[in-house]
Amino acid sequence: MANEEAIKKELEEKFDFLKDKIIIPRERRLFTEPVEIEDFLKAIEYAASKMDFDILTTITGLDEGESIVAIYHLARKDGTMLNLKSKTPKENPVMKTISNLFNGAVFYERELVDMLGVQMEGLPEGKRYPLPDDWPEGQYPLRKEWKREMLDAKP
Amino acid sequence: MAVQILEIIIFPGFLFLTVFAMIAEYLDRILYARFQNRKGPPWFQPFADFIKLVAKEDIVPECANPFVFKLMPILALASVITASFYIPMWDNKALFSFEGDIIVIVYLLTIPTISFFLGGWYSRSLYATIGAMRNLTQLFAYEVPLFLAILSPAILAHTWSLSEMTVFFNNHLWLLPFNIIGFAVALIALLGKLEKVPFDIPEAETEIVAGSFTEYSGRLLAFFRMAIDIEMVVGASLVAAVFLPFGLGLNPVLGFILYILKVVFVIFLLALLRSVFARLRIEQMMDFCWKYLAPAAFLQIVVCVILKGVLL
Amino acid sequence: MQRPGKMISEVLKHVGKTPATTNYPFEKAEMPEHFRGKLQFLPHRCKGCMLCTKDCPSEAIKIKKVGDKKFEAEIDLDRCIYCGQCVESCFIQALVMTTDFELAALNREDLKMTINEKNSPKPPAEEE
Amino acid sequence: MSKLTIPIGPQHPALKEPECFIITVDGERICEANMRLGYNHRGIEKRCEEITYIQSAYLIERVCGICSHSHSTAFIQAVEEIAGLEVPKRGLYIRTLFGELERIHSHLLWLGVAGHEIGFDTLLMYSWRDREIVMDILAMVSGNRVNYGMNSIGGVKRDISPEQADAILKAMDDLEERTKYYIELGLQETTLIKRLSGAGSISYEDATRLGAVGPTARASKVDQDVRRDDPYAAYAELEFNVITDDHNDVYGRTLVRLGELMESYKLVRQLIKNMPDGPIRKKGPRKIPAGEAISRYEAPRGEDVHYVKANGTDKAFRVKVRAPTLANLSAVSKMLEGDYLADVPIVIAAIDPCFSCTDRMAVRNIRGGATEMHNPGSLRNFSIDWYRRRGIDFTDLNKKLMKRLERV
Repeated sequence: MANEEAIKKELEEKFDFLKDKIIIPRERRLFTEPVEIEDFLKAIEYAASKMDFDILTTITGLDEGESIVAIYHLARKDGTMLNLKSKTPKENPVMKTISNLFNGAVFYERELVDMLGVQMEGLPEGKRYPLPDDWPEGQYPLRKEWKREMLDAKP
Repeated sequence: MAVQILEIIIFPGFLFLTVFAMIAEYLDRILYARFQNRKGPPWFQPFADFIKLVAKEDIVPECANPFVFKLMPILALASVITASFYIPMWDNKALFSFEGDIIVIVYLLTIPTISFFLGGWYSRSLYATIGAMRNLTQLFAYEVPLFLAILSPAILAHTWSLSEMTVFFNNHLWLLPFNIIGFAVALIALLGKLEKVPFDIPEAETEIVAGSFTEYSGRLLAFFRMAIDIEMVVGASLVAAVFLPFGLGLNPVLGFILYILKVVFVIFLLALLRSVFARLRIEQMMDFCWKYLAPAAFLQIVVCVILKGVLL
Repeated sequence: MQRPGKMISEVLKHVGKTPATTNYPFEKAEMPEHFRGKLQFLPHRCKGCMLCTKDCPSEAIKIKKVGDKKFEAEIDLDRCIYCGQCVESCFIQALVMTTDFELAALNREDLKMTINEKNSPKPPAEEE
Repeated sequence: MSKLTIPIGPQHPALKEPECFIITVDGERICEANMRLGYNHRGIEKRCEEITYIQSAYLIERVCGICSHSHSTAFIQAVEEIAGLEVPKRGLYIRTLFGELERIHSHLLWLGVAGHEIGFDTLLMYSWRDREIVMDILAMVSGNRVNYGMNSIGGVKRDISPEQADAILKAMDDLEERTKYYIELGLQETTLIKRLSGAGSISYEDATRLGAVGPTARASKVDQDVRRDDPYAAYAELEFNVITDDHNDVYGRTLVRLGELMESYKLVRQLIKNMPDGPIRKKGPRKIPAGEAISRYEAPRGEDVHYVKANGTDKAFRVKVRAPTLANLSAVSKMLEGDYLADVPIVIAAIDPCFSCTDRMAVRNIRGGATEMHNPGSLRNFSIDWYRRRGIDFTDLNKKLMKRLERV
């Protein structure tokens, strides 16, 4: 676990906002608590460029009630996974793209846009993914209040 | 006159060719299946396919040119059947023959490809257009080697009539082995003409659906398929007549059996070749035809010219 | 070393061999012993615990009480995904899977089975 | 000739599943490749929030037919991690064994599909025939050819008897011999090499930048394999090599997959030989305590990632599936640029795409369409009418057919 402790220490020293917010549930896994988007961007850039976390496995979007949380699962060649979380208020969810850091992130970010209604700033133009083109506006299926019946309701 | 019309329509003309073409298709398919360790279709499969297609509705795409679209399958069918009349099958003499009929046969056998091209081009579908382009590109690649390969025995026999050529080779059977390169070239070019693997580029189903035939359905498609089947038989007969002309003119029954065996042998070779190769890309096909096939055909001509000069 | 037609010998070898494919609807296929096919319900064993209904991922099985300690099962074969979870959940083996797999039907209604004591096979004598 | 825009999909013979690639070609060269994904929505992630863990395991297994064991293992590993369940050794070994058998059948399937895409149908028939050997093994042990249903929370459901183990070992010998032949074929057959080399080239830098995974990445010299880097199940105790190749193209991917087949045979033999005795499962709880876990699994197509968040009930709070194909798709547009149109099918096939995995996501569409519904009976009547209007009467024939059907 020394390796994971070292990562934790390095991140905590570098970023004040991550203090005591990093959990190590088991070998090769690190989870952080959700942080604000500006702080998060600094952390992910540092992790990607300085700490060799250069594989973005995926982005998971979560509806946590008050806020929308996105978990960025970063992986390193030695198998260690760093799961950085960012959060944004649910009323006005705005996030910034990280496709400049990870070119493969575009699909995962489009998923957040379609499924959770996040506004992704700086996302390159393109076809939507994964919902169909005639999907009713303002319906975001992965939000907790969304039910299947809402699809049938007349707008 | 009446006998000739009967010959054209029934035997050895249209009707015989149609039935034989279906049997040839079955043979081709069952051999292909056996090479792949499969059971293969039952004997009536080609007939069933044909009847099914004929019973189906013809659909002409809205933006296609209906006249050309409908004409092309018939043109293809007509030209291959016409070509068969000039090929001596089990006799020294073809149904019709004159000095220069080799050229006519080769050109008549080109018409199906042209009609595939026109049919595909005028159906105005994306896949069909690309298939049509490929049809034409491919035509330029295999036609020259095929023609050269058939030309060299003609040079050796000093005649432009296929019937006379077979007579000549029957009298000089020992000359046949010298045409072996030409035989190989003609066989490979025939694969290209019949659009079979590795040269099924114009109708590569995983790339462009069905190429020129994408928009064809029902009767029109049935005619196209029939044309390809007959083309296979006629092509095999041509190769048999030029490169394996032995045993003609001895006895009609023996000749007929020999003819069937020869065609089956050529079909066997075609099926074998198509089961061991992957489909080439169009530019690889061009490369292959011009870099290897055409020079090989030229070599055959050189061999023939030298033979003619030294031995005859 | 590259050479074209590498497969010729292999291909020619196969001409005489028996084909690997079979003429399926005419030659029946044999399923392995523990195949997960059509469900069979044994009403005389059922105690009505409803665990199968609860665990079924596709809501394909319903157990109804039809009398005193008597149960009948309604199985929807077109909903069933043949996962075997109900057999797993049933701790008294009132559900078993058979090797029957030819279940195609022209009508959806034909795929609904109701199994009770009347139409189920007689319980084997060695039971209980 | 001007530029043409060709849609490959949503329905196209080259694609076994609906997905749309929009290819712009200039003659035969590709200038641009775009894609539209999402035709395969079934709402699995949302559905998993509505059903119990036991039911979810089966739903997750059906994310994809080919790599069903991969998905269910990845999901169940995450759940077990949250619940803190210690799976018995034998259970882990059987789980791993199935993972490897699945890899074998998936790679043989891929070989056949690749053969078909380049018009080499004989290769398709042979490799699929040989694949039946491993399918029979899977059916014998698990009771089905796909969707094995082997995993359950806390272990596996079915044990392997000594006779079955012998049958597996024998099958491995047969398969190894066949695979050696395919490797020889891949190294020697000219048309195969001509078609595969140079197609879908992607450099090491691009592969890492775009996040390619699995054999696609490994054919570009990216040395990554979750089985070694982040060992799960029994992999930490097994010996195997990670196959990489530096061809960077489809040919390299073929060689990598064939090499992995050989490694898999080795692994299966080790697993059977070292399989410990003991129980195969531990009873798992129905309610999973709150927590979150991420589980990685090296599926045949690449790294499969499942994230599960539990909230203490018997239903998951959130399940996230990242199938390997989604990671590889970004690389596909890059690969296609500058290639020939003829290479599109094989380049797409070379990542071994599984679009149903990719599009598993969130919504079950329950809106009924306004189209006419036909059942087989009314469809038959419709066709009889259609022909009668054209002067062909099939009524008698149809009656005969119906009689025959009834008799059956």
